[in-house]
Amino acid sequence: MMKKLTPIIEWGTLLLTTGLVCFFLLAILWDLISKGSSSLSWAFISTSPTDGMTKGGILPAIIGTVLLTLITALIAAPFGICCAIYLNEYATDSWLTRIIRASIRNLAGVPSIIYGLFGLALFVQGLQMGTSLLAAGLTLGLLSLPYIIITTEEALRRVPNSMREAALAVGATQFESIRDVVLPSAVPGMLTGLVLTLSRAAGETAPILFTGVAFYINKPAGYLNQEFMALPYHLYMLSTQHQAIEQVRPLAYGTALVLIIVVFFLNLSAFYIRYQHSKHE
Amino acid sequence: MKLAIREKTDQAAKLLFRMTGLMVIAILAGIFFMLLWNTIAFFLKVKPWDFITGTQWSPSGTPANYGMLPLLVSTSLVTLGAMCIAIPLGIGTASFLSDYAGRKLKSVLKPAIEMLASVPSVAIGFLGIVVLGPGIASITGQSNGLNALNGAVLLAIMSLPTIITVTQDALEGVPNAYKEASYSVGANRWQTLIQVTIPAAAPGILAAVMLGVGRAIGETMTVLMATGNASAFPKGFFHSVRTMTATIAIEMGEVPYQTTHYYALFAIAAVLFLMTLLVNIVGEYFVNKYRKYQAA
Amino acid sequence: SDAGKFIKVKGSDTEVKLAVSLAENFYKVHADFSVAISGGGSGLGIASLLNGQTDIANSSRPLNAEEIVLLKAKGIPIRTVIFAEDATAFIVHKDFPLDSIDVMSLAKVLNGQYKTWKPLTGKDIQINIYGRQSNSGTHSFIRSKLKIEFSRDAKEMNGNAQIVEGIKHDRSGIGYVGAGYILNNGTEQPIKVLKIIAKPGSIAISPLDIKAIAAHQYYFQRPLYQFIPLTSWNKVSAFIDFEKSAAGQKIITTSGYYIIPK
Amino acid sequence: MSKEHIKLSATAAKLWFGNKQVLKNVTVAFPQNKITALIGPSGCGKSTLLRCFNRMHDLSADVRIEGDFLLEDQNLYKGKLSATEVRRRIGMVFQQANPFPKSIYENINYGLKINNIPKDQRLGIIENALKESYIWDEVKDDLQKPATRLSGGQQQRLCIARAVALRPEVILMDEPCSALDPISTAKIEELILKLKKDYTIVIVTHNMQQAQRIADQTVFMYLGEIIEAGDTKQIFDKPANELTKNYVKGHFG
Amino acid sequence: MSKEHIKLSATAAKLWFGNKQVLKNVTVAFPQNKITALIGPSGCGKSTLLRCFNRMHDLSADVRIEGDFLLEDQNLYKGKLSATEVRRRIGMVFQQANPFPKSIYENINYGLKINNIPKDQRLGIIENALKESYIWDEVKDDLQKPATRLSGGQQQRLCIARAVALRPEVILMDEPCSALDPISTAKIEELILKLKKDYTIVIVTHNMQQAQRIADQTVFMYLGEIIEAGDTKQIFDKPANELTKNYVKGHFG
Ligand SMILES: Nc1ncnc2c1ncn2[C@@H]1O[C@H](COP(=O)(O)OP(=O)(O)OP(=O)(O)O)[C@@H](O)[C@H]1O
Ligand SMILES: Nc1ncnc2c1ncn2[C@@H]1O[C@H](COP(=O)(O)OP(=O)(O)OP(=O)(O)O)[C@@H](O)[C@H]1O
Ligand SMILES: [Mg+2]
Ligand SMILES: [Mg+2]
Ligand SMILES: O=P([O-])([O-])[O-]
Repeated sequence: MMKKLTPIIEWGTLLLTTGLVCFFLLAILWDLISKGSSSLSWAFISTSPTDGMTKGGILPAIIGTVLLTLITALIAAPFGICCAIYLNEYATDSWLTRIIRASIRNLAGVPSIIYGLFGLALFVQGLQMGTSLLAAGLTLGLLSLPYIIITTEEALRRVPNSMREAALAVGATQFESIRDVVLPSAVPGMLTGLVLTLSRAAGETAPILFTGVAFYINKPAGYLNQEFMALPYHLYMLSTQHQAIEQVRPLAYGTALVLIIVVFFLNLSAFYIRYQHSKHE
Repeated sequence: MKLAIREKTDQAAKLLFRMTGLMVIAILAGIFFMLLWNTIAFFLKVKPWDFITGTQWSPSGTPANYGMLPLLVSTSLVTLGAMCIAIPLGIGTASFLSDYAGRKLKSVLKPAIEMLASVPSVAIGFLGIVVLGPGIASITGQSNGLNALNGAVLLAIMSLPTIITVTQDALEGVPNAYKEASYSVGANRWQTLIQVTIPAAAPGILAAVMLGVGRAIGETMTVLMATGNASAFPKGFFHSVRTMTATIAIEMGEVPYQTTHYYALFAIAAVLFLMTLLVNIVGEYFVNKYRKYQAA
Repeated sequence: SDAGKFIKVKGSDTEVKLAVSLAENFYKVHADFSVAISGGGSGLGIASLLNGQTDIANSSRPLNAEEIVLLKAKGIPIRTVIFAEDATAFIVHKDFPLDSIDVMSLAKVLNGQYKTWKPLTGKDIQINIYGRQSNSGTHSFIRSKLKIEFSRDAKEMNGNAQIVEGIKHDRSGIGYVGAGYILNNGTEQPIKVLKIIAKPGSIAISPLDIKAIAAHQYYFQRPLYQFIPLTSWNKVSAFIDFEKSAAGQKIITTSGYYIIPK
Repeated sequence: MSKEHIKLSATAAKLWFGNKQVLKNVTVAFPQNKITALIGPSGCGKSTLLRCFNRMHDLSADVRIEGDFLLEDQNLYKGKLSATEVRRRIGMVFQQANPFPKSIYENINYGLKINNIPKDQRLGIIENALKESYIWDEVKDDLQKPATRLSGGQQQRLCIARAVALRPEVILMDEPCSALDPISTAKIEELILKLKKDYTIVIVTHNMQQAQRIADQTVFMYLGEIIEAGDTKQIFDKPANELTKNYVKGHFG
Repeated sequence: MSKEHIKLSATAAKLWFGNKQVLKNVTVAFPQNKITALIGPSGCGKSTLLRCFNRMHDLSADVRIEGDFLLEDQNLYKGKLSATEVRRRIGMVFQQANPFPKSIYENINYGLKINNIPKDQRLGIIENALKESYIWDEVKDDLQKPATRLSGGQQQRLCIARAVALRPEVILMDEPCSALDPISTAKIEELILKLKKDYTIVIVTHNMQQAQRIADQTVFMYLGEIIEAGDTKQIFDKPANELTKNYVKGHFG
């Protein structure tokens, strides 16, 4: 009797744990989609909030998040790629590079709220940018940096050494071999890492809390030196700070759904790049 | 001389790349010194001992109290709860993925876990408010479900993907020889998993747990939204708590710069920083140890 | 170019709803101005003022002595505008047995002297206080008005809305919010607003009683301030003018706040 | 092949890894209380065949097996025997000694525990297995020592003890001495010869001398097929097949 | 060694990877317009030596090089020559063909572009290089085809064309045929023989027949030292050194 039961218990346990994990994902998606999709409409994503943010759309928040993510990419991508190039192409195994690598891993583990503080101290106060799109974008850029370095280095590492040697052997300088041969081969991998990192950055809230995000703004488009609305913060605000929380639930659900669609879309495009690339190999 | 220019460019590029490498150190050092500087400024006004052992956090009370113990305990409580949920689930799922699931199932489950990892923390916090909180409230008969338990469940969901991925790597890294030895004395898959594979992968699993803990300690938005944020000394899972991260998030916007309260928040951040640093270093130690062991 | 027409408004959660409505309508007449609004509490607004991160600091309380000193020290001259009047309402669950409460009892409830409702309603159930976080203007207003320290067990909610939400479901809860949060697009929230008895023997007055408010009879009524750094005055004057215009005044009253005729 | 009682056998066995056929119609029989050596060049399928007998392939996803494998008259795959029972009755010793990263004691105890041997009997069985495997004298003073600290030869004897402790009917050995020095090898050969009294033994080896020293019967495999099987002496002295001859003379492999 | 004009040479060259000395006092000379074969057992340092001549070790961190390497009379390391210039003048073909993942045209064009060859001359040079490398007929119809789609032998010839296009003075080849089938190998050998009119060629090979077929001079290395160098015929027929003899007769390596 016991003998027959045990395998069921064993499988049951593992299936249960795995099932629960899947259930979490499905529950999240189901709840957001079932309750959010009714709020979703063209008007919702193409108009500004109205009536004290109890009606209307989320256009300024969408624009804010897009601009913010763009700034993040513009800051973190070149910087991160250069650093990854240094580590993978130039650095020797010295104490200095070991410190750099350790720093990167530790930066990746620093809580995002601490990046927020750093952004506040450095950009908002130190560099006198005030609470602004630029300050928040720079902060998110710093946060994304370690991930971009790690993924880019991984992509560079996969370029075979024979490619570098081929370039050098026809008289290219090391920089030329990196620029003309190594980087082009590494692009798909780098792009995957970049997009995944940006999808993470797009969903971050803590680092922008005190560096520039605003509750409400009466104009959709933003400027670098001005405050902005952002999807994740808008969701936070609608669900905790708004004067009519119950009444704006549908808006909150709609915002959450849009946010998650943006993030998943970025993720899917990363999977797609990865898949396309693996097919070619 | 074109060649000379090309070689100059090469040198300049090398210098630039190297600079960016150094900048990374500068950033970490910058964060560290920013925290240190402000923490020192804080300790000039409040005794470190009072800060660490004080049981009251009321910066705008009269007199102001800067005791971070309740925050520390809250963070620990929520993290502990999260790990109690996430560790068994994570190890179970990772075991299923590495030893039980077929290739097809795996190719569905892996992206699903990556998807779960990418759900933004506000979205999770939001569901904590609208779904889990009311759920907990109605089950336990409380007025609202914004408490430590809610936060713990949500943090568990957030740290699960990390724990699953790293644990799975560890389990799959266990040499086949161990498993075969176990099977050859008549053990079945389950016995092998529990008694041989998991113990052999222990360092890797520990690393996974550490990374999960790091994630949970540092998470802000979810706990800010879901735990009710009462700064009183936490009494249990069914009470509202206020973690270190939530405290910073709530109060940083509303303090005048360069005041004691402002410095106090940096001091909390410094403690948070050290905690995550420690957890990451421990995690990394085990990851490395496990790598060595894998190579052997 | 347009940076000159960019206004940051931060502060009082009590006023944020009003400020958003004002900004929204202001945009209809001044499309060239962009107004960014954040709530968070009066303390946040005043802190932002001190930090140079806002053009208008909304506050539901006056500046305290320390803040005045700090403003002086930092060399930030300001102008103060009182643009509306608020009545702080005490709210309870809609099935709560009492309709009114006197100030003395209220103080004992809020400072934790009464742990249960027994002295007031006869029911031995624990009192749950839904308060605001410490930087809230309302929080400090109630504290100074009642001359108490709040009970340690008071929940510190981040906004008025959260208090309303909490009270809706909590039969033994009591909380305080700005009058603007009672009315919601004309529909009344499913909660009960307690009438306040200022002195033993005097009549109970509701914070929704416009006439009583106009006569300064409600115990917890207060002006709503806007502090503006002098350097921003030119930039924001158009917005202030709009608040004072007929359209602005109408928005204020329809939002549930009061205008005190000078 | 001789007329002995056949303990273990395979009939028309075929095995594919994905699309690659590795065993092609293998029919082979192992007589009771005899040592059979399985020889053949690298990659010919010796290990693959051996692993069929204790169902080690069950765990790999894309393996397909056809044919019949019998222990006495019970079908190892198609009958009522479960995989764990098959593995208990048919023990295995691997090329690389693979003790668990636990104590010497626990290494043997594990199998006993798994197979529900009562606690009070275990110590005796462990001691006995260690003695049978000629390692008792070297380890008796510290059974709690981690098995990984033993020398390669000791580890391999421990693995044999682990197999022996369960009193299997057959012991399969996949190049058990290939990683060992001559002295350890000699000890293990001595042990194998002693074990044959109680067990049926199949041993894969690359060492022709070893096969001749210990095996009663030798089976020569080539490219997934059994080319020739018979008395060891006959296989080495008068191989019938040209391939066998070339192989045992050391011309390839 | 013969009296020819010496194009490339190393004197008292030593090389360490970290603490491990891989080249021990190597002195060797390669005469102009001759093919020199470099032979020796695996791991003796042939590739390492070859790579010294076009400064491929520059990129590795813990490599230390001593001694003098001369192209004509210019020192490759210590003089005014930059690494880039050295590599342009001393071309290299690797064991595994390593075309860029670009079109056939771009593979050759890249080196020309980098080295500032005017655009209008490039097409001619490319065609010429492809013809010189006996691959023109096979690719002339589609120069835009990705080089990775060529066969292994074609790729290797493309790599030779890529080196040749820059008109280097020396071409170093590290086992250029080891990954190729006999037909491709024959084509490349034919090509090498033809190239020697214009270039000085050093080729590492494991194939004794190949060395005898194409090399004018042969150098035998063993454990990081040059054991013997001389006319190919002499090295293979009457080696002076016992080690050389054993090696060329196929007794080890
Ligand atoms: N898991 C596997 N998947 C695919 N092919 C495999 C797998 N295991 C073994 N093979 C292939 O099956 C063939 C037989 O392998 P096997 O290990 O049985 O050879 P062997 O005779 O034991 O060789 P050796 O003497 O080297 O141990 C080999 O060609 C091998 O590459
Ligand atoms: N990057 C390196 N770091 C450390 N040791 C190295 C490195 N590259 C080569 N070696 C060692 O240097 C020695 C010579 O290597 P090299 O590649 O020159 O040999 P080879 O003669 O070309 O051998 P083969 O014929 O196998 O190509 C070898 O022992 C090798 O292990
Ligand atoms: Mg084998
Ligand atoms: Mg070589
Ligand atoms: O949000 P407050 O108005 O209470 O400061």
